[in-house]
Amino acid sequence: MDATIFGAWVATGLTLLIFSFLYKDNPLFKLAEHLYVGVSVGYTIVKAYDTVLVHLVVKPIVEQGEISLLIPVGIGMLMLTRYVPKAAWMSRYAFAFIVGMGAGLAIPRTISSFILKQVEDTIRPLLSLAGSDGVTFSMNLLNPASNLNAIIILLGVSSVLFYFFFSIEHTGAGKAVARTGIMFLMISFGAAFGYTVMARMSLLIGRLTDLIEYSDASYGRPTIWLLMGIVGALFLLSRKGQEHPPDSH
Amino acid sequence: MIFLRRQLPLLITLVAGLLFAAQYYVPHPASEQMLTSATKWLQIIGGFALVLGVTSLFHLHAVKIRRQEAGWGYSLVLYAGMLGTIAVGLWADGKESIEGVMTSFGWVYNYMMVPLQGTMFAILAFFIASAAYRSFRARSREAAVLLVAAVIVMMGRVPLGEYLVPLSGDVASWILNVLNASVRRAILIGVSLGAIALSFKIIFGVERSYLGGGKE
Amino acid sequence: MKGQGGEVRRRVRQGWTSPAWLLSLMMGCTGSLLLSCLVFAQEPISTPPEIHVFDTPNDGGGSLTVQWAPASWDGPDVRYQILVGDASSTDPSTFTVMAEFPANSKYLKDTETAWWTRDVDKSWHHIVVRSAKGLEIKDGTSYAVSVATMRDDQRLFTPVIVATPSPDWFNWNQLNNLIIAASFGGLIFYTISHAKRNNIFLRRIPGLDAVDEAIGRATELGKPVLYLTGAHDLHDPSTVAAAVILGKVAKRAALYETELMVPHREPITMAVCQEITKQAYLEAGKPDLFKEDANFFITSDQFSYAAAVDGIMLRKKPAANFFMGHYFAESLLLTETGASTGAIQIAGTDADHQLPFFVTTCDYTLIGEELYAASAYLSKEPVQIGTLRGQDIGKAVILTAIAVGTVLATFGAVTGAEWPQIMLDFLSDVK
Amino acid sequence: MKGDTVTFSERMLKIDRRIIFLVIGLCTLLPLLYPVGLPIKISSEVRGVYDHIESLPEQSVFLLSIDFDPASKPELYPQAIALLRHAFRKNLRVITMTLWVSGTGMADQIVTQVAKEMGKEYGTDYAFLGWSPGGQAVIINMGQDLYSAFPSDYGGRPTKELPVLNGVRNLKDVGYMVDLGAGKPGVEEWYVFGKDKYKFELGGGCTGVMAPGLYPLLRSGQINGLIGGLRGAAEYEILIDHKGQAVAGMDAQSATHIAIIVLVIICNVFYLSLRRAARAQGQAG
Repeated sequence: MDATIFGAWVATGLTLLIFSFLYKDNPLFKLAEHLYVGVSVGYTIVKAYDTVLVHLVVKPIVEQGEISLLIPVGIGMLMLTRYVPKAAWMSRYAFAFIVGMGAGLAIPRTISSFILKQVEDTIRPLLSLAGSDGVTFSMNLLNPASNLNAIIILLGVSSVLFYFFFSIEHTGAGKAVARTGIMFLMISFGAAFGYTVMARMSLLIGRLTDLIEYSDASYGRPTIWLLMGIVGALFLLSRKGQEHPPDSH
Repeated sequence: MIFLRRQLPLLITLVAGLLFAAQYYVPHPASEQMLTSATKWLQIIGGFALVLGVTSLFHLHAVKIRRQEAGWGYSLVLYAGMLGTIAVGLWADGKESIEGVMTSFGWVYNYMMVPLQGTMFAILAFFIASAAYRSFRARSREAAVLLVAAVIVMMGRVPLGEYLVPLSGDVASWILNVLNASVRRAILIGVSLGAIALSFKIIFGVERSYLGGGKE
Repeated sequence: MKGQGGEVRRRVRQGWTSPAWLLSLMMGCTGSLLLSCLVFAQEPISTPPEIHVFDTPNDGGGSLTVQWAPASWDGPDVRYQILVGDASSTDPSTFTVMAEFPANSKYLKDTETAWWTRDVDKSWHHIVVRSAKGLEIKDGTSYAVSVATMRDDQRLFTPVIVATPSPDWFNWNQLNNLIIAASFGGLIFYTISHAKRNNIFLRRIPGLDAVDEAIGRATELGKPVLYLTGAHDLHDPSTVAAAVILGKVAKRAALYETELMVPHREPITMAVCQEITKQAYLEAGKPDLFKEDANFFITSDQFSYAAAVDGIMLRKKPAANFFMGHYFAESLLLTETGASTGAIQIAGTDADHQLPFFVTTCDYTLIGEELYAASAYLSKEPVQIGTLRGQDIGKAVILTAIAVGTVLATFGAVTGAEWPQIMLDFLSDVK
Repeated sequence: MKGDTVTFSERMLKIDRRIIFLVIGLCTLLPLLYPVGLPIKISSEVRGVYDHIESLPEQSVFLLSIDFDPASKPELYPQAIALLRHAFRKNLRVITMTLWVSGTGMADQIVTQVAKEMGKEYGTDYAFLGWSPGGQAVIINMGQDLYSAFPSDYGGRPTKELPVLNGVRNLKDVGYMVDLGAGKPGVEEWYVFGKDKYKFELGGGCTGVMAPGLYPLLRSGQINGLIGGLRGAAEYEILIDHKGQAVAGMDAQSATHIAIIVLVIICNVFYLSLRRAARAQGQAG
């Protein structure tokens, strides 16, 4: 059999096995789930071996004589001492280095990218000087840079920042600000909600597009045959399950 | 021994942290050269860390198989999938395709890993739908605001929604670009402050849970 | 100096005859033909009266900066050339042309600089010369630099100035970044040490009251309480917070003598939570009610875990469900089933992508940092409290900066004054 | 009468969820089988990326980082295809790579497929650098020295010998960079560890889940455009006038969204009627 056609059958079968979770958690789903974890771990190991060991370490050392690359290899090896209980403490050196370096790299860059830049963009003139017209106030909601939207953004940023204040009681005026903050938060969560729904639906559309493609006669209609097979298997499994009810837990 | 096991790692963190935080402000070629080499190292160490991360599963499932715990058959499937993929991968030189022709490793990737991983998350579409029907309720004023905003964005981001309610597209875009952006900005600033505080605590050894691994 | 000027003029004529110059002039002018209005054409041009040539500050070396004051004839029909040559030579016309541009471009104001690194007005011309084809600018070598003003057939050179590029050890443009980093870092350690010595006020987190209510209701109904600690292990602050809050929930459950169930995804977290639960029962004075199997391990697989917990919810119908810690896509599977059984559900997570689902399916949700705050409030751990306090001060400073900045920016926009910008520079990211 | 509504609402809310699953399955399947082709409006976020690529002169260096794995394939795969078609059509020098190990095979397949379709030659018109571990470390290292981060490309050829990389020393020499990110490392990391220091122009593409979180960066100009999810991909396909998977999926997307909206509304109608009934009962008792 052609590798593509065989592939179509395997891909369809695995897709349907995962979808069987919709009926309920069942051994077929568990089988596919474990296979998935195994294959992706195997894949990662192969890639790490090929990219790191072959292309980033061995080749440069052998071909260019970059002996200094043995240092990170040594640090990496220290990391693997986690598997040897007696030497596990040596892995701390490796973690100390990468965590320390990561923290150091992050501090100034986070300040520049997410604090200075974001504060800079929030500070906008609330009125603008438009040529000879003198002072104006632009109300266009659809232009995110308009004065009205600048005020709304300012309001949103400050009230939400205030909501996450923990050393002040939310009473009096603070209560009003915190309530504004929570409303802004909810609208943003709503937007996130809408977008997440969109994303999940897109994933389903993607999978179904593949299944539709594989229901074609040129592949031997794996979608249809395998769907029938899996429904049958689930039916048998549920019959078997009824004979031996699972104990609780 | 205590120095080697406890204090030296903290010292390494301190030095590495301060050095690479300071590097940002120093444009001198010497400092840039240090950054180049160190990030190259980090890349290689990252490879080892990746292997360390995925292999924690080895142990867990090996124990299950050895003790023949409930569901050890699945662990066997996991092992088979992993070893099979590694064998095929090494056979194919770790390449999914060579000169545009798919290898057997590419086959495992395209016809096993891609559908499995893709479908894992596609099933969520169904659960969102059922939750939408059964439990996305306006329990409070806050939840009501959330749901209204969600409905507007869902309408405004698809052609049919814009066709049915032409205004929804613009309103959704305003929600995203102005209201949502302002909230996300505040959250980003708050989270960044938290991240910077955590980084400082790590560098100066106040926070050391990352060390873990073995008793003192 | 004077002699040099004469030399310059002669060279200009020579330059004019060179076809290469003709070509470049034509290319430059065609684009702006329409713009070359007569206003400037009448005014005679001369060389810039004052030019500054120096090693580019705050950089890694290999470049020189040239600055000069704007002139009244700066317009699209006049062009400037930057010429660089060997330090020993004095004749600019033999230099390599490193840049050529219309006279109404390349101002200091086009570049992002802070006032504390500027010596001249923002309206000055400003250009950084780096290695180009024909001439490599090397650190430690001196170079002679001249600026030529050109219009039609005229090409006037400024006197030659010699400068030496070199790398620098500090980027002064990032001074504000360094000050912010150092003061915020100092602040965090100050607040932590302050919290060790003093009591710091933390506001009551409303969600914690809801916890008592929910357990009370479970007791009334005689049903169990379900508590989940999330997907991460104890290295994650959200899991630590979940474990701390478990202590409170367990204590309350012990007092009310309500059954507690804590299914786990991670063996080490389970062991730690077992200890916490035991301790809570001890503190409540009910150690005999503590059950070892209140904390139990299910599986580490995301969806299988969710399915198993759903099964527990459907069978045992707990009256209160708690979801604390970090969650991924399984959150929806869990909370939906919990909602359908009619349980009171309380969530607390820093997983922002799951928050919308928790808010709509749970009765109460601790949002993001509220989870950490609730845990700090309960544990009274000085490091946690101090960090929260430090972050609060940081937020207060940022809020103040935004408020003051907005007032200044508005004032600046309305009056056209320049000084507000000087203040705002400190809040900008300039490099 | 009131009692009837209560039981009806309660019963309706408790129907087997597998019925809902079926409804959603059909809402997705039917439009895919029988497409309608509703018009798609272009948002300014997506136009930002498109316009920037349009404005680039030929032979500019375009870097595309394909940072997602098969889990996000339906959303980001069409984006990658559309962007590459656009870049190849503009005769840009295309460099591609990935920071996500499990995305390597897919990235390779995408690049090879589009290049073949547009008749481009490996090495002179485009290159695929493959995957490298370390996430942010790779970004910084590329900013310092691209050849240190990727000494060889996906096929094992030394990157220094690829003509497409002529004159490119590091990220500073990149004309435009677009990151298609499904998480971490993604667009945020490319800004913080890349653009912040190396000053290349950056655009973003991401999954729907990530998109709302990137708006602050879009507003502040830290990224100059944002392609969000399948909808963003569909807009891009319209812009380059080459309809593909994303446009084809838009009808199904419409149908499922409307279905979800209807479900949410029904849920709340029942919920509110239940609550009102409970309150009335409470007052009576």
